[in-house]
Amino acid sequence: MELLAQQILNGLVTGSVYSLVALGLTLTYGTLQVPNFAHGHLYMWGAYLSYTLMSSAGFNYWAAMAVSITVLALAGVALERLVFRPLRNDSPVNAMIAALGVMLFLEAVAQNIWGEEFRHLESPYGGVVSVFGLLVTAHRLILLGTAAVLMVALLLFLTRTIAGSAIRATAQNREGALLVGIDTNRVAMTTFAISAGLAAFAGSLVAPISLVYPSMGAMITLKAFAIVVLGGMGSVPGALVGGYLLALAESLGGTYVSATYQDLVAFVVLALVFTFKPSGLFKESV
Amino acid sequence: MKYGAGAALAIAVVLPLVVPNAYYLEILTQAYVFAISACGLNVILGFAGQLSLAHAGFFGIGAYTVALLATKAGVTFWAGVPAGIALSAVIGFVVGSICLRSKGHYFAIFTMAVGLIINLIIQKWESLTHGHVGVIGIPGPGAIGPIHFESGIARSYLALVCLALTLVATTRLLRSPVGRTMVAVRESEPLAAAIGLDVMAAKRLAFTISAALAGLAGGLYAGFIGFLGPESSNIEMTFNTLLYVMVGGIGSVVGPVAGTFIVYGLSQVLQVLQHYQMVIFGLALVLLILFMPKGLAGVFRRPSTQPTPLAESASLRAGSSKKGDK
Amino acid sequence: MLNVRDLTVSYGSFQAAREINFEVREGELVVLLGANGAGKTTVFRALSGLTRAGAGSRIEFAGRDLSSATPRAIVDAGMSHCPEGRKLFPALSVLTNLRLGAYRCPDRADIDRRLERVMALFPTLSTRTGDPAGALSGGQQQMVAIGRALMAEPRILLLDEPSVSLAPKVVRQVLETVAAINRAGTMVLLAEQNAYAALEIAQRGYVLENGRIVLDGAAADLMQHDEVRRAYMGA
Amino acid sequence: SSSGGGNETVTIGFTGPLSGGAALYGRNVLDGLEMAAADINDAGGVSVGGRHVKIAIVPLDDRYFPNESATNAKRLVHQNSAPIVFCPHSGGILAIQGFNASEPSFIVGAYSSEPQILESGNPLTLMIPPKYPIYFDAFAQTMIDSKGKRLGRIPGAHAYAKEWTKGFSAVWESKGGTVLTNNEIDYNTTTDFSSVASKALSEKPDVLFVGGPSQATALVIKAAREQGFKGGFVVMDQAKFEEMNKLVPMAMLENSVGVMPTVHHPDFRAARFVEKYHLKKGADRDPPREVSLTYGAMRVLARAMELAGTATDARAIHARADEAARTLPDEFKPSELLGVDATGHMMQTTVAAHVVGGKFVPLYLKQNE
Amino acid sequence: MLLEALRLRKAFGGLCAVDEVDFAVEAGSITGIIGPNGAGKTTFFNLISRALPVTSGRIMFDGEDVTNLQPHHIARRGVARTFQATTLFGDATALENVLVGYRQRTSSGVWDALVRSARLAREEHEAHAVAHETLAFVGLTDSAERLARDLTQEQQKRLAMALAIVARPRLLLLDEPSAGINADQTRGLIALVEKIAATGITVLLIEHQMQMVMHLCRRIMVLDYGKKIADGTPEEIRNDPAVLEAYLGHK
Ligand SMILES: Nc1ncnc2c1ncn2[C@@H]1O[C@H](COP(=O)(O)OP(=O)(O)OP(=O)(O)O)[C@@H](O)[C@H]1O
Ligand SMILES: Nc1ncnc2c1ncn2[C@@H]1O[C@H](COP(=O)(O)OP(=O)(O)OP(=O)(O)O)[C@@H](O)[C@H]1O
Ligand SMILES: [Mg+2]
Ligand SMILES: [Mg+2]
Repeated sequence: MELLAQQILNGLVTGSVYSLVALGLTLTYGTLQVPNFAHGHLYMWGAYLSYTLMSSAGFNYWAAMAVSITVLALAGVALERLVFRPLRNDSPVNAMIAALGVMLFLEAVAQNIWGEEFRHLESPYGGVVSVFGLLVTAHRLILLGTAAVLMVALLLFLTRTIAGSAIRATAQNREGALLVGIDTNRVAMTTFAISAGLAAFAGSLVAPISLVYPSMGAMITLKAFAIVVLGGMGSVPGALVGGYLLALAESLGGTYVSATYQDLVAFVVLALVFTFKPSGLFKESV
Repeated sequence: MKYGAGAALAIAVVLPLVVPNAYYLEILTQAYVFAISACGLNVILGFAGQLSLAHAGFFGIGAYTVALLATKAGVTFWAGVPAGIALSAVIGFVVGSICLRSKGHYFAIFTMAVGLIINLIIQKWESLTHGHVGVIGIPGPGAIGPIHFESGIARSYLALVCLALTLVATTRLLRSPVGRTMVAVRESEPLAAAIGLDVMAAKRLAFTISAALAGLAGGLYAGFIGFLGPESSNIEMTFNTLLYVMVGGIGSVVGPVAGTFIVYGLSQVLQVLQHYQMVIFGLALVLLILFMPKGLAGVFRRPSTQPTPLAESASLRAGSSKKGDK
Repeated sequence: MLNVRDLTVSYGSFQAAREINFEVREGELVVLLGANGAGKTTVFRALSGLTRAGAGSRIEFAGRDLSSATPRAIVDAGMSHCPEGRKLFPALSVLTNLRLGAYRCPDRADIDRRLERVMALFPTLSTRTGDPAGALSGGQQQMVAIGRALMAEPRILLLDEPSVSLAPKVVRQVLETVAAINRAGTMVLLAEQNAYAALEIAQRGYVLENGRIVLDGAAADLMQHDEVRRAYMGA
Repeated sequence: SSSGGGNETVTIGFTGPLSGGAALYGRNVLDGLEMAAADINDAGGVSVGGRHVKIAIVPLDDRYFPNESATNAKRLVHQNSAPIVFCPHSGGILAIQGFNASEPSFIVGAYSSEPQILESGNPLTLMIPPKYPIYFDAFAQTMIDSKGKRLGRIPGAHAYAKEWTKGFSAVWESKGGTVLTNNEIDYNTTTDFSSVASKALSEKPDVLFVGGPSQATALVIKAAREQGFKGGFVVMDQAKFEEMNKLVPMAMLENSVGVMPTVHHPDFRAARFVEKYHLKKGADRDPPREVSLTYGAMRVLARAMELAGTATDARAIHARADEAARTLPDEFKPSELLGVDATGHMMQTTVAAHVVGGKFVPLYLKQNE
Repeated sequence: MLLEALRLRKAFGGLCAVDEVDFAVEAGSITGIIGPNGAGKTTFFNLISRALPVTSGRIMFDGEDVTNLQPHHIARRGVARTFQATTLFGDATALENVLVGYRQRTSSGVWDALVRSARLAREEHEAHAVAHETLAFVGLTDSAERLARDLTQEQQKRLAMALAIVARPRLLLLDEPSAGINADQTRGLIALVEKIAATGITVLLIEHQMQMVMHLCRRIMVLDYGKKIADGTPEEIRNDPAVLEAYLGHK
């Protein structure tokens, strides 16, 4: 029983990270249909920046995170402007190749800057707290809370405001969007900025409970793709719920089935779902 | 075009004789092998318009078939390769039948999952595949009558012959009614169905052929390298093959071959840069795709007088999978 | 008000519009006639900034030079365009499509008022507001496209074959509404296959052929013009 | 092998992971080689037949993929005429062994403690680290004596960890210990180790067996401690205390057994080596074990070249490796070297460590062949 | 009767797009379907051409139940269609479009392609002949080598019809062939439809252009909210009060 509770808690923590990463990917891949395989590498960069600012420049955790999010948001803008915008009218496969190039580039640059060594960011909230008899570090609780708040805010922004609709309108018919006065270039850049900022946020949150290294984003990218597609391309609630469910499935599956196959859970679930429902569980968002 | 093909063939025939040493020969041979796999991916992606990310999985199936048959059952390379092709094709047929019911991005990510699962099965099924340790001591092709295949040159020619056959086959396919059907499906599924084309059958056929070619490439690879690990079927391998196809030019028959030589060659050349290798390689990819969005083949193709319309590029937009018309 | 001088548009080496001159004066409804491929859509696209006009072209609206303005600036200047091919957002709801028509309008209450007006014009849409636009019938989608253009409450409305795919009864309604909007002060530039119906509500018209304006005049005169009657009215 | 200007150079190849998750490990192995090469060159190079030959290390990245190791090795041998190619992973080594004895032949400098490498009977292999079974007995005995008999297991999912786990578990049981569930996980891709730690701890183990890259292993230990685990850890030889200590305090490592950090190695040669390393890389960086071992191996092979009187003939060099290891002056050794056995294994005294009261207590291991 | 729809129904969620429609089409006729926007006309076509599954009811073609056939199967039995928004293979030439339209009549497969069999050669020859003939029939001989997307609207409509009739269907479904075409060119299109009908192909036509419907059709069905509200000769339809109310509007 205690084990179950502990695993659910662990699942929620990992789930917060998955959801944040998947949410960012939903914006670029689900909505703008840019298969950004470099997404997890933005997450890696976010983690490294926070780490560097804290360990070498003496920033406090939140300040470091804020700077890191800002820098990555700008990087997202640059990425859209320089790489993905020129490819807008080509097949999405082209954008995918470009994303792979960006991914290799980001990883190699990170390795040149920070070396091969695994880094670890010390959270200021290192203490262990007991919640209903379960031992957790304070940082994990903070992670759970901040992630949830941010996600709800973003969900409301995207689904309840006209600015949110403008993003989806741009993706569905760019000329139509131009005709109603939407600055589609700005929308695309904003979308990438939010997406990359979210990745940086997730990376900075996860750094204290995990390791920071150049290839830390590879696996999570693949999982995020699975989550985005399972949740219904472009559906924000789908990505959020999907992230948590996947992490719970992993931690429970890892406990009660076998930890060896944990990484496979996402893909087996996806394969099963699509075998029986070829167009996915959910319709695309409206 | 005719002259171009002739010149390319002449170069390909002479190349193994003039390269300075065994290392170059090895690279050349591997490039031929990877090019076969790229041609396979081109059939499903370029002809039929379906982005399969399970491609390396089939490469791995072909490779492991040859490797395991040889090391565990003493089956020769010559019997193992056809077996590998057959197994890849059969599994490709089954997987295709299931995955192809999904469309666009869903299909791409579905096959990505399938590819990862195949790779993980190879990794984890240790009693059969030796997991991470891999299969060592895979015998290469044995002599056929007076022709021996021990030397790098002989193997290189063997790979070249296989590649040439692949090219002839895919060219004939593309220019036949069967290929036209695939292209029609790529352009518009509802229209293709309305004019009496069996959309599913066409896609499944393309998928099966692409799996078979990946299996052929994998089988050759296992026999030539003599060692096989699970990374032969991982997603990076799929991505690499995709790079070959896209840089070369999607849909054109020889594009993938040129792409393989450029990208694989580039990655070998850049090795000397050590730390900066991937920095440059990543940048090069982005620039290649930015400045040659249609690949090399696009550069040489006579430009259309009309710009491409902004219309949705049909097959990869999951959203356009709605039935019926409007 | 809208003053177009020497408008030239090329697609690659092909000139789809060649040194076109025309104007729409305050309060006017002007028709653009032309066979398929004459260049009507090209003119509309150039006006709303979707296609770049060639060098030397000049588009002036309400005293402002819009020759190289962005589509957004053009919308802000008071032009709204119902395009050929509808260009809806298929996965967004009908309601969101319409609301986005008033994207540049900050006033919520005003948007609701405009919505009501559009719904009154196309009652069929009011039962479908929550459905994705892509699930509507062809004609219903055309209604959404017209509605979306109306949502901007522009100073000039550009309508590129608004009646395509609409049932006869609705065609009449749409044209009547356009006439009414025009009477209320909005300028209209209209391209329409049904030349007769269009000329009936217009004050003036221009005839396009192979990217050039070959004829212009008062609507009543054009209606009597033999060539026009033969080529565009099927008479 | 020779370049202009009278300055003769021999290329020594390296193929290993220099990017990706195992890059640090590859870099460390390479560091030892480069450091040795620099020292040798500073002293004038290798003297063969009266000539002085400098050593140039050419590293190529194989991203831990055996097929790329093989291609790289071919490149190093055919392009650069390298008589020796080092490789730090068993897959790559096995792949390279497939052709290293054919012409031109070259020595495989195998940095891997996987016994299979020697079992293949390759005539030109030099295996550098001790085979891992050497640790089993001492580790098991120490922990059973000090902490108890229930062994929980959270090993990595890679082949090396699997073999280790299997062998160690058998020894543990043979000493009357109980082996609990094997919670194998991928140390390279797991983001959060809490859940696997929770699971292992739910069985109330006295001792936890952990093992993967140092940093990930440290996080497993951290997760277990944070969930209240008070027992000891058996740390597989892949992870290093000195690296783990950068992530977790010594207090968390209390009661662990693992490889002795080079800085705390009781041997006087090791102390001297550490000093030298500090001079080169700065006092804040301690040499990882890979550096000291590959440094020694490069020294041995350079000496073997001198003894054989050739810098290019791999067979001749390999034949003198044993003699070279025995006769290598102490100042060139990072620890005690006993020679190279008939299978090509470099023999050395091996010392492990038991963390007691924040100190590394040496555990002397029997060289049981 | 060539085609019969029996209590045919199609629901999208709560919306009944085609509601219990009974309808029959006589072989050799030109029949029209009209109705307000969203009445279910296109959906009716989608059901017959099997692009959408039916909710209930049956479809009989040439006396056989074809309700559950796949789209390509019904096409091969002789039901061809055009789409409301002109749909073509834009990046292919007009000739290539028509060639692929003929594919359903040929049977050479992968093997024939690989060995270049005699059958393949024969069929290719035949396909080219038929394709050129069809292009000539619709008046596009001169445009055979042009890309479909470079053609004018009207030429595209003609090409769409060529694509539909190249395989000699028995029933041709035309969805708003005149949309976006001006009056003058509409006359040419009317002539083409008559010419197609004269070759023995039964035509079923959706149109909002009243002159065209009234001119071509001997019989017209009117749909409204998915229901059949009238079915008769042009004269009867023109004067039917329900039709006037729902569709034509009071004059
Ligand atoms: N994107 C484009 N690329 C190339 N040529 C184009 C493009 N758009 C239009 N054209 C060509 O420009 C000419 C004018 O086209 P346009 O669409 O403006 O005509 P139109 O008068 O609107 O015709 P319709 O009545 O068919 O709508 C035509 O010959 C057309 O083929
Ligand atoms: N895929 C779909 N999902 C939901 N509703 C649909 C779908 N397709 C059509 N409909 C609805 O079914 C009804 C009938 O549509 P249909 O396209 O058949 O009309 P139509 O008679 O062809 O109209 P038009 O003359 O405007 O083309 C419409 O209300 C439409 O919104
Ligand atoms: Mg037009
Ligand atoms: Mg319709």
